[in-house]
Amino acid sequence: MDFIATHLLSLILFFPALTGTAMLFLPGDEKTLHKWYALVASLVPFTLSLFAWFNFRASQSGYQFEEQYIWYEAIGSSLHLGVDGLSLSMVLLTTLLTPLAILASFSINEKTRSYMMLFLFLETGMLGVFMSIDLLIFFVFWEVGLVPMYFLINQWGSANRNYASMKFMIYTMGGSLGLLLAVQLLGVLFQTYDLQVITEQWSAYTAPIAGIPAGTFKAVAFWAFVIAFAVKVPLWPFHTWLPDAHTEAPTAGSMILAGVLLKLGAYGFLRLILPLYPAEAKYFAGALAFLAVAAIVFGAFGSYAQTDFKRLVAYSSVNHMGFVVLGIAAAAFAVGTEDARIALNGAILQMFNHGLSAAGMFFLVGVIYERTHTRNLEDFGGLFPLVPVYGGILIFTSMASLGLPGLNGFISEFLVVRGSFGVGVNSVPVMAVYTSVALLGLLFTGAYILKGIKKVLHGPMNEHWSSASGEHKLTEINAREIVVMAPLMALILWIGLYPAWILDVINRAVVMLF
Amino acid sequence: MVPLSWYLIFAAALFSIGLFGVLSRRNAVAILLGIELMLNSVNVNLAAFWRYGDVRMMTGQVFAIIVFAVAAAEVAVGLALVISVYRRRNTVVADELDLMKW
Amino acid sequence: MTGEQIIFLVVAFFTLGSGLMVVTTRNLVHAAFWLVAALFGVAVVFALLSANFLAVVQVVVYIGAISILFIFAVMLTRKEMRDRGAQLNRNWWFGALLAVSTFGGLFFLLRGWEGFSKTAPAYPASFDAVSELGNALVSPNAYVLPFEVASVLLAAALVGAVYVAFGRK
Amino acid sequence: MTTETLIWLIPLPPVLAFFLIVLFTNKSKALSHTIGVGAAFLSFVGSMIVFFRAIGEEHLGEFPFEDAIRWLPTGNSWFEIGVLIDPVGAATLFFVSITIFMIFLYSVGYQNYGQPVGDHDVKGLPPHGATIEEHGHKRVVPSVEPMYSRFFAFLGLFAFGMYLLVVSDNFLTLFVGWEIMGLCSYLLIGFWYGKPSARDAAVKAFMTTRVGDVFMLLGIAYLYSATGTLTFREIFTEETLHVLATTPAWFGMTTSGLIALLLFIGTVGKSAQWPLHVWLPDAMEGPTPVSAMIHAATMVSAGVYAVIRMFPLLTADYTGHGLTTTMSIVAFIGAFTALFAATIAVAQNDIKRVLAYSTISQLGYMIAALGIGAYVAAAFHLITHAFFKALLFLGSGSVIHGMEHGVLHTGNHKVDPQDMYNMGGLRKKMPITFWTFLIGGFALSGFPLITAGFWSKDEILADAFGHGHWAVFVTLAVAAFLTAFYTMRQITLTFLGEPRTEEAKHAQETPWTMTTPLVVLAFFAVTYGWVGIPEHFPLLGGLVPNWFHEFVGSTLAEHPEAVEFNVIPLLASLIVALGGLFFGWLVYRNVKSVGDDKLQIPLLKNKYYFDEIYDFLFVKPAYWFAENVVYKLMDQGVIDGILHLFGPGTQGFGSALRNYIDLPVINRLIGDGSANVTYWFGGKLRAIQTGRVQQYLMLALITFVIIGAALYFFVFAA
Repeated sequence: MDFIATHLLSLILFFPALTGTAMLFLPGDEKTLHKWYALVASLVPFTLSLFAWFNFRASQSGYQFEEQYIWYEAIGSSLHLGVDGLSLSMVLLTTLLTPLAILASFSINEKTRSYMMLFLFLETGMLGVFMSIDLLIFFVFWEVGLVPMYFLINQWGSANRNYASMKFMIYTMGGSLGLLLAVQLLGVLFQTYDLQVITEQWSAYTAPIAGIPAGTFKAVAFWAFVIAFAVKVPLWPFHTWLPDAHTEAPTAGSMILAGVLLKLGAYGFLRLILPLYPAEAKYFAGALAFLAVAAIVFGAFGSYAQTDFKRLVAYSSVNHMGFVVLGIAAAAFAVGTEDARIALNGAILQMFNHGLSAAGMFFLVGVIYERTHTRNLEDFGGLFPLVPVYGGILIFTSMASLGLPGLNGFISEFLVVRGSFGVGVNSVPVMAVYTSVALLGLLFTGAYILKGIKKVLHGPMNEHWSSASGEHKLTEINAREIVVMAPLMALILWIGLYPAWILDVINRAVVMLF
Repeated sequence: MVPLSWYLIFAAALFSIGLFGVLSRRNAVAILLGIELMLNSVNVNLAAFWRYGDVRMMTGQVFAIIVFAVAAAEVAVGLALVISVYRRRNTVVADELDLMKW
Repeated sequence: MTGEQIIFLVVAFFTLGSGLMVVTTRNLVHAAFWLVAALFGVAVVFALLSANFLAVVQVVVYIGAISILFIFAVMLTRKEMRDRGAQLNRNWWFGALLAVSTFGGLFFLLRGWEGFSKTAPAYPASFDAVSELGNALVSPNAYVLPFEVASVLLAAALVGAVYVAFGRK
Repeated sequence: MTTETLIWLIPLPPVLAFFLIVLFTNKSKALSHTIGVGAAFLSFVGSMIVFFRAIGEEHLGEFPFEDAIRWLPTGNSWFEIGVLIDPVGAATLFFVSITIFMIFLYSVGYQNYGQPVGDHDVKGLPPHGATIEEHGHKRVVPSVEPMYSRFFAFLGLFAFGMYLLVVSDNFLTLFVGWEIMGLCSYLLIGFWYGKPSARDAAVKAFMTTRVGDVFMLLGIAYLYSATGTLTFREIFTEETLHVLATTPAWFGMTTSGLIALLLFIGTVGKSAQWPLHVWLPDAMEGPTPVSAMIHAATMVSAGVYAVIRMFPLLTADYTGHGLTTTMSIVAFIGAFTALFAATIAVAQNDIKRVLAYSTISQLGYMIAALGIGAYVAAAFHLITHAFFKALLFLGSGSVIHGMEHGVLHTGNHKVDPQDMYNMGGLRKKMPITFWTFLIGGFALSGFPLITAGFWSKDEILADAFGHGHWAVFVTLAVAAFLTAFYTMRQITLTFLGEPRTEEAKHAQETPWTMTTPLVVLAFFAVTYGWVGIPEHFPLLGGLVPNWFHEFVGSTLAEHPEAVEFNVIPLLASLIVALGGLFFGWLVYRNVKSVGDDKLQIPLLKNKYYFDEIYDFLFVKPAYWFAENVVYKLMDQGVIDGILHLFGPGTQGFGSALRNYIDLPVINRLIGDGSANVTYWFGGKLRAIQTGRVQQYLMLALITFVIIGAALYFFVFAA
């Protein structure tokens, strides 16, 4: 027990990878065994992170459950793990979504073992980003996460998967080139990669570097960071990889992509950009806010234009993640004010919420795709009487995504809007304009969500799916799929009704950090 | 009394004679004979240095003993090799044993 | 010139002459016998140096064992050589030059050393070199390890020689 | 149980009912409607207890029932939510709980509980009737709604939203209830989702109201940013309002004015005011008239209720002389909508659509009243209107239900049971419905003295006149005339004269579950007006105290003055009401078919072509923009185009590198070249590899000698 308590984070972090490796020793053709093994293996980190959640002392500042191991001493990098309220909520989200995604992929019967292994590796990669407080380790895990996802899309994706996986991989890697350079620069400059040390020194750094004034240098490095994270978030106009990747990925892959991978980018903004570049972030916050608003509005429009159900949901991620960045940009404008804190609370909660609702939406798209083998909205229609339970769940999740009050999306979107508008009213008027325009996006959020429901569930029934011969007869969502959705829906409702349980942790972290 | 230099010059001469044998004889057995001469000259040196240094330090003699052992081993192996080669190739001329050439 | 010096010079010239014969004589059997002579000379030199044990070992091991081995080897391989053809290779002159220059070089170097012509210290009266040598060879504080290694080497050489010379069926 | 606890509990039973029905009992119709009606009854009882405790309090205005809990952490403070019942809340709670309970009860009958399952009924479409065999001959009777349980679930959720809105003490939870009702209206309008028209109407309703909601959310965010709180009682303090009223914002308005305007846009959407009125008539696609009544009589009232709630904000910078920008806008929109909708109602033939436009028009009345600062009058009309409009909608539902009997009897499904030209003479077939409908209609028209509508409408007109808002007064008076006119037209066409179709002849009175609510509501439609009779009204004034004005008026910190009695608005009300009713009867008593109707003007019939204009101006361009500009041009064209350039670009660069650098320079010159040089050199050098041991040794010795000599002469010697 003591061992668990003192090595909690590394256990959570490496357990999936180790068990994933151990899968190699399982018999190769026992598909059922692989599935259950992976499920159980992914439930262990979840249990442990629940343990962490309940033992986390929100009122205490700084990182908790810290662990530090020697890794690359020569350049001052160590395997330094730790969580605060911000990262812990993301860790919880990741460890929650992974078992659900694995459960969602029980219908995969092709190369099951590799599939499950990749999923477990993916979990380690994602968790590593959230837990590391060492820049180099951060970057390593950042890139590690790409590889399993690339193969998941490339091997188990749908028709256009080669294009999509390649685009995903190259785009994200290309985006993080600048990040790598900037991280190296910081490492060389301070002889350490420890985030806490660098944060302290870099934000106050003024001496010229290689003959270039520190201001210019920092601005360039700032954009290098921003572009890496903006690609991942994704911010307009770096978003076009997302619809392709999400659409082509297998269902569980999309769940994780939308649920967690996008959060890595936003997390980077919060963990690195705001603390490292407070001055630059403030200076360029207008530009960031502009891009965020563009993401919100164009994401909504893009989604509205789709005829592919999954692509519609994919574009909605652009829309929703725009709110995260809008909140961050607003906070960058006025760090330390109440408005900024509210905006950040909203942004972080929005990350969590989008993780729940987007994962749910992708899963629901997957459920119907598995049965009909089409995602074209025009092929559906009037399916509600055939699948009432599925329909109810779809409407529920869609409404969460739409931001209906009483469900989680509303809370976070309201906080972001409130925070950024507050910044607009109290300090930087232009934010008020941006916020107002962002609300146009909120309007169209409604439009595309309703379009999805309308085309799938409502309207005259497409007889193809109810044919008496039973060949194409649409079957109701099964128990396993309901089990996948149930925790998501419960959390959606719970956060919507009483968000304080999670927002309190986030809020305290925000107050202490910014 | 015989000065040390005489022994040393004697040993050097014997060594050079052995060296000439090693370098110039065609017969492999003869080459080994040359090597024996060189080893003996070394032993002479060792013994001389023992005698002309601190007699109580037995290092020189011990080394000489070890050189004996090495010489014996070398001869045993060397001659065995010569005989083995001779059986296969019917020659013991060193010049003709050029299998290891590039 | 003392008697000792005379004995040394005689023995030395005899040894060197025998050595020259070893490397130049055409007949290998003769060469082996000349080697015996040279080794015997060296044994005398050991005696002159008060290294009695070495002298005895020289006679027993070298002359008694190694030389006999050589003679056997020569006889086993002699058929082919038949003492015909050149016993020296084409570069023998270069070898001679090198040998001479090695001797010259050594002489030159040694001459510059201050201890070159020192004389032997008095031999301690009650010093038993043989028992000291024996002690040194088996004492853990001295050379037991090299000694044992040498014995291992000998054993290995024995096995190796048997293996190599046996030939494959 | 303390009153505060009770208030917390009021919204809960319906939402529990919703979850119970959805999760567990949706297979059992009886269980579902028992839970639903039971929950509504519990809330009703709770509301009544709260209401009577509230009117028993002496100083409820200053010391309302309130309670709050921490909900959201925001930086170093908490955002609290809570409940509040002040006089206006109590009054609203009163009518809301009654109407909601009536709706639940009425739905049991309207959705044909107890009838057999239909022959060809499917989920998502209205029931088509069932054939039963009785005494040897077949007969078609109404069939039960296939999604009966679901209907009660939605109703429960809807009731939750409405109660939440009424009891909340802050704008955020008010907005939560507001949006939940929005969702329910979407679900209920699209209840028969199998019909494309219902489906589209649902989306239209949601989207149109969302336009308003988005602005309202912005207003809430603004308010929260400006004051740091959303709780009514904290905002409506003198200091806060003063700060808001004196802080300039954008567009030359004060902060309070701008916030109020933003919040008001939400109301425009929710209460279907021009220009966001288009969704309400289409909302009649829902299971008539219950859901229609929900939107028309209850939910849309929420919009007005929100304006009443934020009234102090709206009038924060109002000095009593000349309306502020925001108030003028509010007054203009209200008055314009009142008249505009009334003109459309005149030309509608669908019994529900007439009522829908009438609702828009009446809401315009209230909005206009609030715009000119007539707080109490607006609240009064809100409540009376809720009663009589609910009555009318339920009555029209009863009529339609009766007509459906006739349609099933004749089997001619081409006959629209909602078209008034298919009716006529129903007073004999459906007496209860007729009399209650008549009361409701007269109340709507403002039939003098007896009906509640007269008193509330008169008060608005008196206020407009008394404060000198002539334009508003005239507009509203004309609208009132039209109201009376189309109401009488409706009554005449529906109930009077002789049946115009075979179906009308076979119409039947509806069961007690439907008629009881009619009677109850009719009672209130008459009597509720009497609590607000102005003190100085000739003859009747002072007989009963103007309780409503005292009670509701005490909500405001500054008690509003009752307007001076003036005979001109009274005369105006009398004239327009009676005149409208008379002309309506006169014109339509002899009209036999739609062809005889002189007022079927295309412009009015097509609602001034607003749907077409919006479709042309907003909906189509939005979709076109989304699909062609954002998706195809921007994302797939420009951005992906640039991205795709990277592929060939990189490849081109790569092959250039290969063809011009790698192949000639690196491969041939450096790679092959060094190999060649090494090869040549090795070829030359291999000569010394003779394989002769002695030569090797010689070379080694020579090297050794040379190095030794060099070392000796140059290193050691030196």
